[in-house]
Amino acid sequence: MSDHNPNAPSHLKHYFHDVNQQYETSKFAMWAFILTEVLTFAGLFVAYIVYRSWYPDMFVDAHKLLDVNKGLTNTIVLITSSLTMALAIWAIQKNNKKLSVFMLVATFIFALAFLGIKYLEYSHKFEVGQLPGLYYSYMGPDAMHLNNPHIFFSIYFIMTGLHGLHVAIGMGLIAWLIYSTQKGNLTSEYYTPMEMIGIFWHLVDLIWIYLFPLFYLIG
Amino acid sequence: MSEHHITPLKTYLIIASLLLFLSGVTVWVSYVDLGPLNIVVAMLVATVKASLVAFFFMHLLWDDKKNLTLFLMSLMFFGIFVTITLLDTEFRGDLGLNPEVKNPINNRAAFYDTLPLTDTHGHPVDGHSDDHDKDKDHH
Amino acid sequence: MLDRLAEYLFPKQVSTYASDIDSLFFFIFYASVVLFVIVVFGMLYFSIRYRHRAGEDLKLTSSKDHSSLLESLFFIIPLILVSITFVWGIRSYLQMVIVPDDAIEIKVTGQSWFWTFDYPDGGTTLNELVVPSNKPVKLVLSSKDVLHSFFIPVMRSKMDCLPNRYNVMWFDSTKEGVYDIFCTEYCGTGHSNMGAKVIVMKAAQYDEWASELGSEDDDLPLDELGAKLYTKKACNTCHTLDGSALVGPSYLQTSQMWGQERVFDDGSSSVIDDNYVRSSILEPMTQIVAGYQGVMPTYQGLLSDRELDALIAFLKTLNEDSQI
Amino acid sequence: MSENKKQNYLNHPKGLMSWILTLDHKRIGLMYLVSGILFFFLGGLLALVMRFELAAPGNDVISNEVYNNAYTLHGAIMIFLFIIPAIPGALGNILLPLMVGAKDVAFPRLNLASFYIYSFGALFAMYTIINGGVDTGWTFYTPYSTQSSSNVVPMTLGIFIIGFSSILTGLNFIATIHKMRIPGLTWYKLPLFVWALYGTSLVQITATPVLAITMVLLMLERFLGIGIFDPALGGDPVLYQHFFWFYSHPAVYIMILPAFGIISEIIPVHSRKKIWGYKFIAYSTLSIAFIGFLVWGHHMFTSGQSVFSQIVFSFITYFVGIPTGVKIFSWILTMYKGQVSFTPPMMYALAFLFLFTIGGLTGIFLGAVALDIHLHDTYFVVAHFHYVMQGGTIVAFLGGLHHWWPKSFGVMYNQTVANIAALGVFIGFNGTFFPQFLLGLRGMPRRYATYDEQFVELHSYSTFWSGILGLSIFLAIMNLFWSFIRKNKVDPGSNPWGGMSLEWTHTSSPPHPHNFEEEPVLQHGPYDYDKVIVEKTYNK
Repeated sequence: MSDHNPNAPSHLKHYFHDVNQQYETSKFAMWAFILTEVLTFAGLFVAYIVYRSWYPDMFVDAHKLLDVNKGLTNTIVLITSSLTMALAIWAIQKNNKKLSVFMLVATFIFALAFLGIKYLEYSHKFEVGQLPGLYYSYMGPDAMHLNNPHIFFSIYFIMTGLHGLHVAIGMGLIAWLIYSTQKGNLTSEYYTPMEMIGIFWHLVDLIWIYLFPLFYLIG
Repeated sequence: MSEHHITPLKTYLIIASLLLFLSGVTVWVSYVDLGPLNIVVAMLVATVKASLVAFFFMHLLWDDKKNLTLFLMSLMFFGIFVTITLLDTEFRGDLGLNPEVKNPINNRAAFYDTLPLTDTHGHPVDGHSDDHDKDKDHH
Repeated sequence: MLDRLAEYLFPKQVSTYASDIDSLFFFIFYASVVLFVIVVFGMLYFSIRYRHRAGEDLKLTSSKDHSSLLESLFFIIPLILVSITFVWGIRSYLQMVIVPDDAIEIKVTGQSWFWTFDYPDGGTTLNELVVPSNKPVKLVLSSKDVLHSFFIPVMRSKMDCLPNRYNVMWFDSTKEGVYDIFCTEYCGTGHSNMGAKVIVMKAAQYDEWASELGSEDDDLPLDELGAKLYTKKACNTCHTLDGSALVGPSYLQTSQMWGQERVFDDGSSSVIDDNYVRSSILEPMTQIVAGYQGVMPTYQGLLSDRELDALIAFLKTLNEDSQI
Repeated sequence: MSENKKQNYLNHPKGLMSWILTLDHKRIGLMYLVSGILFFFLGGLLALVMRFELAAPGNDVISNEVYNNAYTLHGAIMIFLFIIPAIPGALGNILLPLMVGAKDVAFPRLNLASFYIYSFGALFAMYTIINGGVDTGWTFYTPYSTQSSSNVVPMTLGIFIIGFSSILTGLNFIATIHKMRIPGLTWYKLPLFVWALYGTSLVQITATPVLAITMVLLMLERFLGIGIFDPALGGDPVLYQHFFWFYSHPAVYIMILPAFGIISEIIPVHSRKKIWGYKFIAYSTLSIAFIGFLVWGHHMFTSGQSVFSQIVFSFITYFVGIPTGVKIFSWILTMYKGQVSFTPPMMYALAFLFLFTIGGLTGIFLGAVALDIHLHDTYFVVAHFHYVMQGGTIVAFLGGLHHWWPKSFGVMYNQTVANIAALGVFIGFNGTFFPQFLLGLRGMPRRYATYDEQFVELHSYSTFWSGILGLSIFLAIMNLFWSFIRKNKVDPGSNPWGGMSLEWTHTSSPPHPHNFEEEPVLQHGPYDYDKVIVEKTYNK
């Protein structure tokens, strides 16, 4: 391109005028992506709301089979990881590479802890047969009177499973961020990827903020 | 890119502590019986938390308002989806017409009829000694 | 003129609300024709009147690009038309959902691929709905397997049959006769063969028919009863008598192979005899003839012992020359 | 001759890899175009097989099973592999950056990724065909789709994957339209095709995620029996229909809005006249996109949903009609006091106005609940949506192809043959689908492989004309293709119709690899035929 400015920073793509246009475009697209994420979960929330209104008693009783303590721990873990993620961006804005990497590693570890606790929860459910759909087999004294509890567990597993999948994807992205920040690819001049992945990570937190009361704290 | 807004550290820390505090509140409230209000309170608290995350952690407060618009749009379409679907699922057999259409014919899925009773660990117990098992649990 | 057009476009009007629905159709139809003529005339007139003639110079064209009057008309006129349509549509629809209290209640069950009708005084028919004229009939619909939809064109009415849930429709027929019923929700291989008939008869005749329901066949010889059941119980939807294969094997083929081995899709085989035929009617999914799909529903509970014997007797009588 | 050797995106850079890994939106658009048209032919072939079978009442050509597979694949291929990706993916990709004066879309890599995701999804669909097809209808209604032994899972997986491609394209376009316009190109100076793509993209990113999750739930229902959609397990088949139509009704607008955009370009250019009611057309695009989300229940008027929602859905449905009507009148008034040329694109645009008006008006019949109950799932519905989808979208797509063909590929087709083909499409189409309205009124249900004797006359008319329709479409496409083979090149500076938007005035035909040799400066709006005379520079 004849009009390409040789002084432009290396991260500026040739089809953008300036870095600010590129930054704003990425951010706008990221929010458009968040919109699609919200609507993906929307389908599941609709299923939840419809079935909860059809089976109010079953939902109240089936939720007692979930472990509130693990749920609360996970809430705290995820909120803290959101904070460390935000601080990683804050640190890179201040050009403090070391702190930024430290915060990213912390976020990664919290994410791992979240999945670990989730694993414990799931494995208990697998053991006792509180499984989705036709695999449901738990008929303990606290559940034998329930009307179609397999639907509750289907929705529980699909929603938390899809959320868990997002956590896992987020971990992969954060691992890549740790690598690029450590290598010095991201600086206070150009940290768009970290900001974008940050938004994604906060969305994961945001969805959990709703999942937690809806599954663990039904009145 | 020095022109980007940099949120002060203090703000982040205050927001995070607020979020943790509200998580505690929502668990505490769930043990207080407020009847149908429980779900309302839980959702209100969750929405306050979600707004804190969106406005401060996700920087929506300082961003281009187009981004906020996109986010609000997603909530609006979610609202449309829920509301209109509920217009059907909540109102079948309404107007007092044809009450037989309101509920399914068989409420419980057939596969439960063949499921053996279990104890709290998911191990099958003998169906005939059902009553004894219940007694044991009361001890 | 209008009547002849209606006769050409629609099937007969047999229910009380059919004429109202047809009038709604013609209201929208004429409004649409007017709008359509305006659109097409405007399009042709402008494009021809203002066409670019050969050799004509290119010129600056008019900058007229709006007219508040026209634009508000584009809003207001359609708005009025659709408002009328909406109110009319809903008013007629409410007629179709509010069932009169004195309606006779008949249960309709769809199953791949035939219809079962259970009458209030007991008795069941397959693929033949018999109703009295000038008396409201309420149908309570459901399905045994997948979605079906119960459509009677002459009544202008239709309703989906859902598994594990009831739906309701009703009609009050004004003319005696025999009319078509179609399944309009796709339900698999035999979807297009899932037709039935509705027979509207005078009330007195219906009462007589209803009281005889179920007892009329007692004195028929077995093979004649079987021939009757063959159509009445919808066997003909999937099995022919002339040797050609439909969804299932032809009865003629089974009859000709009597006493011989038949191979099934799992490789096993069995001799064709009374027991084989009986079990393949009652438990059709256990032995599936090689080359066919296992799609037949069970007739357990739908056929008495005598009726089963009748079908077997009928099947044995078949040969290449038999005409039904 | 030396002029023709100029660098353009088709000849520079060279080599297979430069195509496979291209980030150029025009090349990606071309790849979408080729694959889209191949799927169009495949879907069309299936349609002809069906029409052939329906020429006579019995099972004369194919069995019920084959017929059920044919109509399912016809629907799924036409919708998910051709119409939804083809217009935004092909014409949108080629034109959008040119129209807003950008060097490329906002995310070229993502753009290429969407194409490959689409191809990957298409592989699953092709696998479905090879492996024996799928027989549930493109709607996959439960519980039939959870019980059917055909390839429901590969097909739904394919649709799930193609959904991502659709989302990413929409995302890319929205970001491009918002952020990549050249200075001075304000919202009201955008060509209306860009507005249409904007509306389309909004629907794509909001509705498609729900389709994705619906397909996941359907697959899980088959694997695990989760009991959300399967009535035997406590689920509700009507809820499935809500989920499915929450996407699939707005999807109708993903299909028709770009067609509106194309028509809004063709008519002013070929009438050399400022478009009538620019703002009305632009806003009606957005309001149709929005209202489209509120009306899905009119696909469910006989499903047994509550009486309350029947009334609400019927009410809102009519509000789609009003902005659509505004558009049609605006297009017609655009020709008033213009200089109309009967070029092939204009012939398609006029055919569109005729056919789409019928398609739209018959929608009013279906919006009235009482009448819809009689017409639901009959051939009336089949005819209605073919008048909208084929008479509307595909006719507009063909018009758009003819309109931008010299721009995109630098070659000119035989215009006489193109006009004959357009006439053939118009007549063949009406001959095929008008009898189907009458069939539907008389109660002929859809998705029937065999039918009653009473319907035979109209069915055989329909079959006869479908042959003409098929041949005409084939002729139209081959005529375009032939110009490519014959290298019937146009002058690089050519502006054969006298268009005024940036793609005509500021770049060569075919365009430069980076779109514009120098950054374009906006001189006038896209429809200012009252201020500037743009010469037609193509003479042949």
